[in-house]
Amino acid sequence: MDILFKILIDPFLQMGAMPDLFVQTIWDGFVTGVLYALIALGFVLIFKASGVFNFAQGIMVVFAGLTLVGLYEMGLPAPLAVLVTLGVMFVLALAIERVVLRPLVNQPDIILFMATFGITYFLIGLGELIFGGNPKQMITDQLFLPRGAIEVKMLGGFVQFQKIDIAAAVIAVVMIVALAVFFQKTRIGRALRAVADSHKAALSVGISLNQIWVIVWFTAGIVALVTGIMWGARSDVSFGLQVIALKALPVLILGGFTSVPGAIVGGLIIGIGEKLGEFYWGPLVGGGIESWLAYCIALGFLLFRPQGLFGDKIIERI
Amino acid sequence: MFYRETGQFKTNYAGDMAVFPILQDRIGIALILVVAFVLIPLLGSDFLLSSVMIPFLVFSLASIGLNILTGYTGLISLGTGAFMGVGAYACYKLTTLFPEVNIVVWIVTAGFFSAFVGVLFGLPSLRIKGFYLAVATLAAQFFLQWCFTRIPWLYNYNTSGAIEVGQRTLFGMNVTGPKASLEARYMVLLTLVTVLTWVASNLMHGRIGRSFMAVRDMDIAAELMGIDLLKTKLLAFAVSSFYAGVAGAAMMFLWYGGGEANDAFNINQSFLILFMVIIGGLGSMIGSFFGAAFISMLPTMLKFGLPALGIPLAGATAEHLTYILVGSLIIFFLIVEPHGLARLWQIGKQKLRMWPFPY
Amino acid sequence: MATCEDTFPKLLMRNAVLYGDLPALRHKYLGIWQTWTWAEVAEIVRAYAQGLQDLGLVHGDTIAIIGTNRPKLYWSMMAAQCLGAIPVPVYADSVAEEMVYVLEHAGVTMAAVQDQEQVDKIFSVADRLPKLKAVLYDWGRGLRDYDDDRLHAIDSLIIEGRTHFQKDPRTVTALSHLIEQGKGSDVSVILYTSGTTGRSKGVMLSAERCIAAAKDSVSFDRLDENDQVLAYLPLAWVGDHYMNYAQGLVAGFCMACPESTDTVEQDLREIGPSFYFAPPRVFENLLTRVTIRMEDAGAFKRWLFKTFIGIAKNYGEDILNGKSVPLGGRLLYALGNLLIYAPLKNVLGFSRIRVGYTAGEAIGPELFSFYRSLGMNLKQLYGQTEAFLYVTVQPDGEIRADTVGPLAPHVEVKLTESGEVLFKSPGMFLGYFRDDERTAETLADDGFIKTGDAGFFEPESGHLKIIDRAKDVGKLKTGSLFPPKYIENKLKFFPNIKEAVLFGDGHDFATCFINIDLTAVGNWAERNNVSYASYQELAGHPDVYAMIADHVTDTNRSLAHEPLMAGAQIKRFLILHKELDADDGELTRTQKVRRGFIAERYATLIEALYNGTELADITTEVTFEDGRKGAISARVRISDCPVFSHEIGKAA
Amino acid sequence: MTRTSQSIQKGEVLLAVDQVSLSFGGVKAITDVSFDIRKGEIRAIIGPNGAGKTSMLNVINGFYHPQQGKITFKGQTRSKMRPSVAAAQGIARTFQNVALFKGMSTLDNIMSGRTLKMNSHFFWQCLRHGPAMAEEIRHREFVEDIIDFLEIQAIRKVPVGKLPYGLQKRVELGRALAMEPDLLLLDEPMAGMNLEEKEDMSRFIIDVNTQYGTTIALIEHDMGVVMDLSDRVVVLEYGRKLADGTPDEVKADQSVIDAYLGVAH
Repeated sequence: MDILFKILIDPFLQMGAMPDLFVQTIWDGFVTGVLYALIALGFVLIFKASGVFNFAQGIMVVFAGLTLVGLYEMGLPAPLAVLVTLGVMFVLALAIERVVLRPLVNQPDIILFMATFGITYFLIGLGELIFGGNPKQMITDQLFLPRGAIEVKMLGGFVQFQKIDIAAAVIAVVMIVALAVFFQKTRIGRALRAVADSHKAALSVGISLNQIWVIVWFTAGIVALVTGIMWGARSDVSFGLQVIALKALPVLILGGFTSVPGAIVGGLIIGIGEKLGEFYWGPLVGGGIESWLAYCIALGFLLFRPQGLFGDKIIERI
Repeated sequence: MFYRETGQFKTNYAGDMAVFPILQDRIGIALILVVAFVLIPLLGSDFLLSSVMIPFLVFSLASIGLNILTGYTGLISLGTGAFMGVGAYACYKLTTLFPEVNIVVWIVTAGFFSAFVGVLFGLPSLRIKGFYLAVATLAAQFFLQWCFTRIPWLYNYNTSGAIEVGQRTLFGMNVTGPKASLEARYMVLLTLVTVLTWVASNLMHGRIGRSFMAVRDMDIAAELMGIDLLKTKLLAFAVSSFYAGVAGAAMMFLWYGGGEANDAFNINQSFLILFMVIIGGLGSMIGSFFGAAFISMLPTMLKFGLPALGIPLAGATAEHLTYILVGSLIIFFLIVEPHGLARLWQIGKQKLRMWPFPY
Repeated sequence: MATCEDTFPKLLMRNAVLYGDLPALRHKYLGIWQTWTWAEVAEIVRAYAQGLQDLGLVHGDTIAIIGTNRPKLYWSMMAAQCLGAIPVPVYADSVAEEMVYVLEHAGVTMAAVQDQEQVDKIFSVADRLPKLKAVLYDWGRGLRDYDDDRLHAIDSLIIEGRTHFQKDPRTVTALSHLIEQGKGSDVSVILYTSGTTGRSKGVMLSAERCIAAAKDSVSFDRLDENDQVLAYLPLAWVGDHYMNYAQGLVAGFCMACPESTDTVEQDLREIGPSFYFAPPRVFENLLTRVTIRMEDAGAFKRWLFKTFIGIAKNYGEDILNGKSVPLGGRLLYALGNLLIYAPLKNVLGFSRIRVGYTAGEAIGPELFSFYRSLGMNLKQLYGQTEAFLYVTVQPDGEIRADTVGPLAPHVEVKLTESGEVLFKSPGMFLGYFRDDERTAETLADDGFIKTGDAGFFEPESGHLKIIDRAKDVGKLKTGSLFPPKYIENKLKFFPNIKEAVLFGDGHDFATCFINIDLTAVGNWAERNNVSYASYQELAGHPDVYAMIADHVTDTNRSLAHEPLMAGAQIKRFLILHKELDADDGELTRTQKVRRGFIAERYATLIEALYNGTELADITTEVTFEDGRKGAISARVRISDCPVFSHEIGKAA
Repeated sequence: MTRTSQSIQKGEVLLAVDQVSLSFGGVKAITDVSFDIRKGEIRAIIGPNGAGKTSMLNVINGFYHPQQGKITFKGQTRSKMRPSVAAAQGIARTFQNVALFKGMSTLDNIMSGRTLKMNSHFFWQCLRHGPAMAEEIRHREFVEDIIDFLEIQAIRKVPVGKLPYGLQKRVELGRALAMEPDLLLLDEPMAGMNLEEKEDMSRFIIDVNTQYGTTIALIEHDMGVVMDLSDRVVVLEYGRKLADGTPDEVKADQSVIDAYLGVAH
């Protein structure tokens, strides 16, 4: 009885008791969610266009971030560093297309999936080899990202909004919009959408599959870079990030592997959900449940909608 | 080329359905067993035993487990590490609660615990397919890992928060704990692996194996033939997790000799074993061994091999290089032979049987 | 004891006692080698015989045996012989029309057949078989709803026989008695020879003679109850009846029946016979396929194969013949044996062959020595259905490609001045069934039998050399000797040439038709991406012509080296637009060329060969698989070839 | 080999489809169709593409669940049923585009058809001895009969993925036969076959029917084949029943001629 109270009633009483804290939690969750969404986004781009379950997206985030900081430390001015990093991401996309995707075309999904593991390992090794394994500070100021926090007095308490978080949210929104435009308006964008449906269609637009792969992987690279910067700015740039990046996966099952809006909504649900869970229910079981709550949310969700949030119903045929 | 199959004919089904119908294969297996059971323990250096054979055997067991699930039944799982963990902790609790019972018994029994947990986390597999399922199994990975670290009861409230393997004997000989000799641990492990491999291959050659593969190849047709999908998939999860569990227990008690979940049973362990299965060859017993050998020995080979080749390495750099190499090698192998080392082996064998003809 | 068995049933009963628990018969059926011991076979055959008797089969009746090599058909023969009835094996692949002649002529009262296909054939001509009382089938698929009371399953017959035995035990002794009474002098089997000319003749063989002959060869090759053979040759052919049936019963070795016609190779490999018999054609096709498969191998393997086959050519036969060979040679050969010969024989299923025979036709020397050089004890024999096979045979150590060896034990031979071979042998036949006229033709007045083959004894070795059919050996206008088959065999050794038919008798030079080997040439075409839709198209292809022309030229060159044959070199040849086919009567059922028939059928082409034209049109009627008839017409190109003068062997 | 289902005698109704309607999210696939299949007959279901033939089979063996109507099989009426249950009750089928287990050999494919009949204990399965092996052998014998019946001995151990299409179809038939079905559903058994293969296949179908007395319902496009093979034909068009009767009756039916035969020839 008591335990039931602790689980079912008490948390909500707390929320009611301290609404400011509640809002705070929601906000934190929201921001984390946005960042999850960003990682998931890069993933969806690739899965849509090349059907590859790109496990390496997480590490690409770290790698991008590291490269940026690393280049800066080598003395490049920040803006230049950004450009060069973009260049690196492009080269990476090229390389992956040449070395991995092209030879493995028409192989079963699981094989490509494993290949992305290979990429992950490779990038971890490379990154550490060049920039060393220890965490780095993101060059927030040089990138003209705001620091500090705004304290808003509301609901009989103070809610703290980190400027960087706000920036993150804004930038994320901007980028999503940008992508949307890119997909809707530009020729390449349309081609990419076509690919998602059928490869022939893409060719009819007059772009080779290989080019398309390079483009999506590069786009994913850009997204990764932005994400890397944001994450970095909030905590620091380190390989620990890649485990957190795994959180993108439950987001994906929630949203469906192929749906951009799904990625975003999913990200937010997971982000907020796990923060609330951790904050209000975590203590009951000794905390730290962030590590798995996301997956369980997604899992429970899947059982009722196997096709994900935005997927269409699957009709099996013979 | 070494095969002389002329005149090897079967006059009954038992003979025809034998796992190794060809005489030369049976001889080969016998030789391997002799080497493993006699020569290695007698002549093998400690290094060979501790850093090559024991890890190899433990991983073989684990990859057989995962192969049954992923290779034979077509269900991808990223939770193997966790299921190994369940085995390890179950064994730890059991042997601390009943120290007098022989440790080997507990190592095997531990398997049943992880089998049970495996079934629980296998339940979604009826509705979820492919990568969705893979991700779902991550839930198992992280949840269980969390349990291992957050539930002190599991590690007997050790201050270290880790499993501490005690002294256990078999036939009056130390087989676990610091005093246990490498040879003893190796022999126990080897026996376990041999027996369990035999069992697994038996299962896969019979009705159960066929229904697994049926589900893998064409689940709808399988269902229309009266194969109950849920039962079959859960059974696959159970068997698979059993092997993982035993592997986990063996890892803790016969190899690591104690340790902490976040190092031993983390997500990377799961991935590593998935590599082994895929590099080794999906749906192939021998593939599991190849994969385990390849992945488990690679870092060791690099660590000791490169300096031997005159490439001086600082520990850290070696670490990084290993990562790069492993990554590239994985991609390389996937490109050369997506069906894994087992397929290479198969082709080679076929060539030998058909020699001098090419096919 | 060994002397008194003068019939096959008696031998069977003897084996049941002597080798009771040893395997008598194996059959790859339902995926495994079902095995019956001699005791079991004896029991089954007795029950079967009883069943037949109850159906009304009596002494002197003839019973047709139609189908592939299956135990129940062999049992049918044995069971029939128990009752003194005469089995008449018939070629299973003959079309109903052809089959009915034999059945009619033999006046069969029963037929034991393999399956629905054969049953249908029989019933389709039943009205012409007045005496037909019963049709027994081995494999019942599709026969379920046939309501013809003449139709019985062999199985059920055996069971009925058993129940009959149980019901009244006296029948058991009665049957034993019947078997005992069987007279060796009675006709034991009638084998219809698909004569190379005209209608086939029923060769009557008596049990005692068959057994006498078989005993000779069994002791000659030291065959015993531990040997094993694969029975895959047509039941109706003397080869199968002698090698497997007669020798099997005499020696008590185990006979294995393949699972189906398209698994023979695999089954051969599984069984690994110790005694093997095949007509040259089989070895020929095999070698062709070996060559083709090796061509697909990697460069290194091909090199390895070439080199060691070369080494085998040099030393192999000598080693086999026990001649002295330099140590180096022996070592190389041993290495080759490890790397190539043994594995190759293993893949072909020849590893265990102790004695192998080829007969029925002359075998190309290179072909022959290829197998010998691998260390396979392949020998030649010369024989005839009328002789119940053996006339001459090569003993170990005296093996040569160009002779058929010295006389077989207890065989007498004499040559007419025209060179025709006459013989007397232990197994010689009683006469042709219901054909005294042709029996008389064949028998010389002194009781010798005319073979119709021309040959001569090589003075130094005393080996018999067969040149050709006596009536086929002709003369060119130039007066030089013209032995067509001799030359055809040379041609046929080229993998690309499947069949060759020579003409020249009474002309001033030799010419020939060629049939290309579709597998070999087709494979060549693939590798040189020559595309073709049909045999006809491929046969007409200029590159193919060029290739064949080379082969013919080579043949001419080798002919030029032989004094007797130098005159008979081929000046012109053409590649036929269709494959010669038994269904069209161009080949016999044993795949021998019917020269005369072909000469008529393709008269226009022969004319063209001699009147110097480049192209000739031809229309021929063909019979399709399902027996339908149709006509194909084609324009065939004719190509010339250089000939060489005998002395130097250069282009004249 | 088929245990002829207990109560029902030859000629009596084995399966009755009654007023069945099926639709996918508004799209009507089948609109109240009724017909029956009598024990021991060969029943053909024909109709133009998209007439709902395959959907009909899927309803019969429980893969699709009709919104209305009921199915009576061996006297038991049901509206919803899991495919595995239908299989257990004795309904087997083959598929329009071969649905073999690509990774397995011909033998294993057909063996897997015996799964329902095998029940040796897991423990023995682990040892692959005693009961397990005995059972394995028993069913191997059974399967070998089918292999012999279908004349596929030569490909017994070949992975089905490597087989030509015609043979795959034959193996699939074998797998269905291995289930000893009372009712055998064949979905276009001769699609994409050449003349010779078609002749073979129809011979096998007839032999199965006569030899084992198996009731067969088949979908086929080749009119000639259908008319030769089947005892009775039901014609569907746009998910509705157009005609039902003996081949001759159906051939004579005007609506059929207009709708189908007309366009076919």
